Amino acid sequence: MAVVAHVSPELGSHRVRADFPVLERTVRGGKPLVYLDSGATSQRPTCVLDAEQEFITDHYAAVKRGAHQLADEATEYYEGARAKVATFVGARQPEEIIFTAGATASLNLVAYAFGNATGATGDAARFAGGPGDEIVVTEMEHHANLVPWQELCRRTGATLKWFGLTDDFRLDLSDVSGMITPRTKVLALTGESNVLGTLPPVADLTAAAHRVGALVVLDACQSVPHRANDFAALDVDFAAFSGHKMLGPTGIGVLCGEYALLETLPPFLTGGSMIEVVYMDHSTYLPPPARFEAGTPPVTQAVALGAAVDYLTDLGMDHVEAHAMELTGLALQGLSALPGVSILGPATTDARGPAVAFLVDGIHPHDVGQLLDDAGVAVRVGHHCAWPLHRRYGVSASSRATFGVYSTADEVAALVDAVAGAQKFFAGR
Amino acid sequence: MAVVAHVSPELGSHRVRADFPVLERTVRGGKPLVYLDSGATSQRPTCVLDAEQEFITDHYAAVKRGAHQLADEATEYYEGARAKVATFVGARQPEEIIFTAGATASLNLVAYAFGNATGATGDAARFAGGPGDEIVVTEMEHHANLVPWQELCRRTGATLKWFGLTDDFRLDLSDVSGMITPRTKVLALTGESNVLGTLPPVADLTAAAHRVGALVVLDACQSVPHRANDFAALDVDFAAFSGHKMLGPTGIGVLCGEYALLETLPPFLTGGSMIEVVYMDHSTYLPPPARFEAGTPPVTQAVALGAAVDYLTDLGMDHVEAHAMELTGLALQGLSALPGVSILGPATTDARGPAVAFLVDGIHPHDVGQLLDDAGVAVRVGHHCAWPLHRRYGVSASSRATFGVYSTADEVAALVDAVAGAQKFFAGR
Amino acid sequence: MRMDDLYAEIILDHSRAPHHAGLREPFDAQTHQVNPTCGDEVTLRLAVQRGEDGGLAVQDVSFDALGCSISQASVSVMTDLVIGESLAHAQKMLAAFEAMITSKGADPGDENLLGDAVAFAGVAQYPNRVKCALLGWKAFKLAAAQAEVGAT
Amino acid sequence: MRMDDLYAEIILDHSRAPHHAGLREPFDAQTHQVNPTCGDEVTLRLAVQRGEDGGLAVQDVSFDALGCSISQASVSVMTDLVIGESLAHAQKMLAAFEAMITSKGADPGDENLLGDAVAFAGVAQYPNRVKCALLGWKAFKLAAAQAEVGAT
Ligand SMILES: Cc1ncc(COP(=O)(O)O)c(C=O)c1O
Ligand SMILES: Cc1ncc(COP(=O)(O)O)c(C=O)c1O
Repeated sequence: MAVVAHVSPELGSHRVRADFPVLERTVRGGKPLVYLDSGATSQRPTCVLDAEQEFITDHYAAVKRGAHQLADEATEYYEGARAKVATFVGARQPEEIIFTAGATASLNLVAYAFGNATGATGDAARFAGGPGDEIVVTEMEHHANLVPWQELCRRTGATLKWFGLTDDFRLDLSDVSGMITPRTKVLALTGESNVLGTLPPVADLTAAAHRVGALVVLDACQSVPHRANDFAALDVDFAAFSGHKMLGPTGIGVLCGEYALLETLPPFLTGGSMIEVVYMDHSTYLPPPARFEAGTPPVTQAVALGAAVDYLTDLGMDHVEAHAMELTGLALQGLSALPGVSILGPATTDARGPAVAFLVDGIHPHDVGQLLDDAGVAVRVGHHCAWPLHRRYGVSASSRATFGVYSTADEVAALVDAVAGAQKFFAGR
Repeated sequence: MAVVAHVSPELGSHRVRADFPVLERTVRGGKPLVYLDSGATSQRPTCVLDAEQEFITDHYAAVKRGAHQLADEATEYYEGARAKVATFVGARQPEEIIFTAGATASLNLVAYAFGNATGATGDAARFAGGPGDEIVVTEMEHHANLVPWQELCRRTGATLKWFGLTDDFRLDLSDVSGMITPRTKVLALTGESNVLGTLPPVADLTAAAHRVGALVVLDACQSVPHRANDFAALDVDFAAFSGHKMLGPTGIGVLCGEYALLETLPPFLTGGSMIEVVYMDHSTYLPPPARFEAGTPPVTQAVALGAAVDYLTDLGMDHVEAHAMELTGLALQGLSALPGVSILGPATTDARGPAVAFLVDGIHPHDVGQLLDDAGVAVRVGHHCAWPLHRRYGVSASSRATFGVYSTADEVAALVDAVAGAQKFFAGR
Repeated sequence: MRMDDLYAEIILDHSRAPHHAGLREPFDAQTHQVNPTCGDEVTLRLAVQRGEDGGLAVQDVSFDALGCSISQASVSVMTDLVIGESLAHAQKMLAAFEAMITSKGADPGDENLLGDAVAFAGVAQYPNRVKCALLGWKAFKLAAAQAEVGAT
Repeated sequence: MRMDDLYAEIILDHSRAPHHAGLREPFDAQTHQVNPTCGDEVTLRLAVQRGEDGGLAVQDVSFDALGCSISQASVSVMTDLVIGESLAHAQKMLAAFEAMITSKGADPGDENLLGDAVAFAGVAQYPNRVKCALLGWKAFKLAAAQAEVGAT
């Protein structure tokens, strides 16, 4: 395989890789691990583990409600993490950051809270939808940004509509004004397809949605880990993402919401720490972000996520993006050079992120994945939680390689070699 | 202070304390930390941190959906944790254990899933409630087991009723048959008050509820960390608890549900990994536990929780309980011996768990907590997320000491001394 | 090489030219199974007849499947095994196959009972392929249950 | 001793015998504030009058409060400070108090402006007491806003 190119010297370098101990592992009888599944979940650098561990062994206690020094310290760490995340994604103020259990929980929060506005009077009424109202999604959504809206429609009687996809793996924008209309209450779309890599024109569609008074919910799961984000500038109303895809821990996600909207949005999960006053027969609720953080939050995970944000910031998000896109270019080039291999997604790095899904003629993706795994190359196979997208392109599954800050050009070459090897294996028997 | 008693030799011993590095800390200018806030959140032993760290640095990947060795390993760890927790609480099978973000999330899961049964036909209809139906709670509930039911009633039109409390800090059971009637759909109650320590007669009330066809939801947050549990024998339909109160991490909780019920319960959070088939306009859902674990679950937290369960099992839950109750006895005795100090809860260890809330005549609990903190003694002050309970007893707040496996009789003595010191401080100035 | 074991020749042969593929008439039960993680599906038809001993026997099985080589080959091999057998014996094979495939390698499979299906023993080493190998067998299990109910 | 600073004599005195406690007539605005973590509450009444310069002035403040010594003393000291002052000046004191108390100790408070209220500077070291010290001041802030609206 002739895959040669310049990759930012720092990322993917030995120095960066040394921060991720799991990369030293071998699999399947001594093969070096080639981890190309970072789009599903990323590995965690030692500094993130250390930050969490230090916090736990030195400052851990219940946040927000203690009357002792440890509780004060824990609260300060927790709120410090909120501020770090806010800066990282361009929130207008830390209070726009709500810590949740993950992106799926964040998106469900929005959908359920909108549903809880049903019958509301006053400011919350703008979130309510019912028969005659429309929620618009796209055919490239991850199930996490599709099924909650299906369920909201089922509960409220609103109608679900969606932007289709074109044969060249883009959103079909031929009838934007027919899709986003005065009946539109919500536009929920991904910032970057986790299969195709496609970047939809979020800013334009947000502007179109705002012109008709609709709210915009961005699934930023795939875009936050790879590039600098400025949600305030993008003007989306809500954005959701997960810690575990951005070098942080599982068990934590974020919902970033415009504060003025959060202020009037009804609560979703209820319980401790989100209430103002509780009587047996009714309760009142705190302002955001507390209103949306019922119960004990993912405290130590927030601290770890803060450390992940620091790490990414130190690397520089422009470098992170450049590195991911260089590897993407190499993978697109290397894979499509193999006869019988086709890319499920745009063939160039234009308006595209670093998810490279592909199909191998005559070999089911699961079998491709198996052979790759045997060669030490870890990719994901299946529908990647985007089943309608796969159906649209007439397949039930694909194989997908995704990259992290620790991924290298050599690993891309190993991927391409392994795919060629899989072809040879099945052809030869 | 004459506080002398026999405490199980192992628990609270130097050997156990050495497992919790934070206990070596000093606070407020060099005072040894006396951490008596384990009922809010417990500290984590090194083995739990290590188990999580080892998993992350050696086996971490996306669970349930990978086609590579690391993903297989991660899935095995994750499902192994499920099996450990199932055994620990006496679930009938591992599939009765659903990992959530915390107890609050678990209780909201049940309340929202019940709400999602509205209008259902078939087996799910039994979860639906509306006008004329009743949900019964108690006046001693934590907000997490009260507000979600208030909200469910608001959404469905069902009526909320509650068992009151007696002057001697017990559930008022003078009219059980008037409270639990054929109109009762749900009985939601705590296994142990996080303020009073009171243990309600869960088995009896469960039997009464089942006789009228009602479902029983147990808030087991406070009982799981301190004693052996057998939910199957107790016959409750659902039980919720949190990892962070049982030596495990934040960011994870459990809902344990009877499998036959879980099988017909509608989903709550929707998204990836809980679907069977997804089309743009509708989806179908997997059987439990997958149906209730949308998105990337708290994978590493589950592994850590499994390690916490191992640690507690090694200590022996009978020892854990005996230790906690010995300290509780010492605290009750020591505190109530102080003139002007009264216990908010039963004065003896009879039918009681290890939460010791108290009031000091003439000194607001916040001021008590402040003086204790200054002496290095960390307790919680406020309403402890049980505001109606406090209102019932004519106070807005209390101070509360709670114990962990690492707590010692000396620490209880330090608490009593510090309370006496606070009285002296305010009396003398 | 491990892959040679997993993808034994007999498995590749069946996956390339599955036996009894294509849905056929008549049938007494039809089931549909999907593998939700990878989107593989199988539709399976079962025709039964009353045997000499009064019990039900498998007269015919046909299927339409979309999926990886393991799932395709597995359902194909199964049809060869169960057609012509009593339903009771087919269910015994089913249980033995499931035990083998979920044994993580501990159970190599009883060749007398499972015949060619022991070629799938290697799948047990790959937890995420277990569902692939079981897909068709689960469809058959459900169809058999339906047919039993229908015949009474 | 740190506690002697936090609970300065003036704070204890005010908490034991708060000035202007007990709700009084007449009033132009009434507000209610709670501290959701500890259940402390204050109900506060404000009476204003038009001053010589045409601006509003604080004619009277009275309150009913339930809470810890810090919150009781704080609202009491505040009433002493603001009664008789122009609303504009009272709001300036309010801002200065809030700045001091949330400064984590960096801002000792301007004694010329805040008088006895600088005794609360020590609270800034205890983040969880900040809300206690601010409770009454927040109630006043809201009441002042109401009175301003009512007066126009
Ligand atoms: C685009 C997209 N949206 C949503 C999700 C769901 O994130 P999580 O599983 O962390 O909740 C993912 C990740 O699987 C994703 O890639
Ligand atoms: C009795 C009880 N129920 C529910 C909860 C809520 O648990 P969490 O905050 O972990 O969701 C707690 C802990 O605060 C509790 O003590």
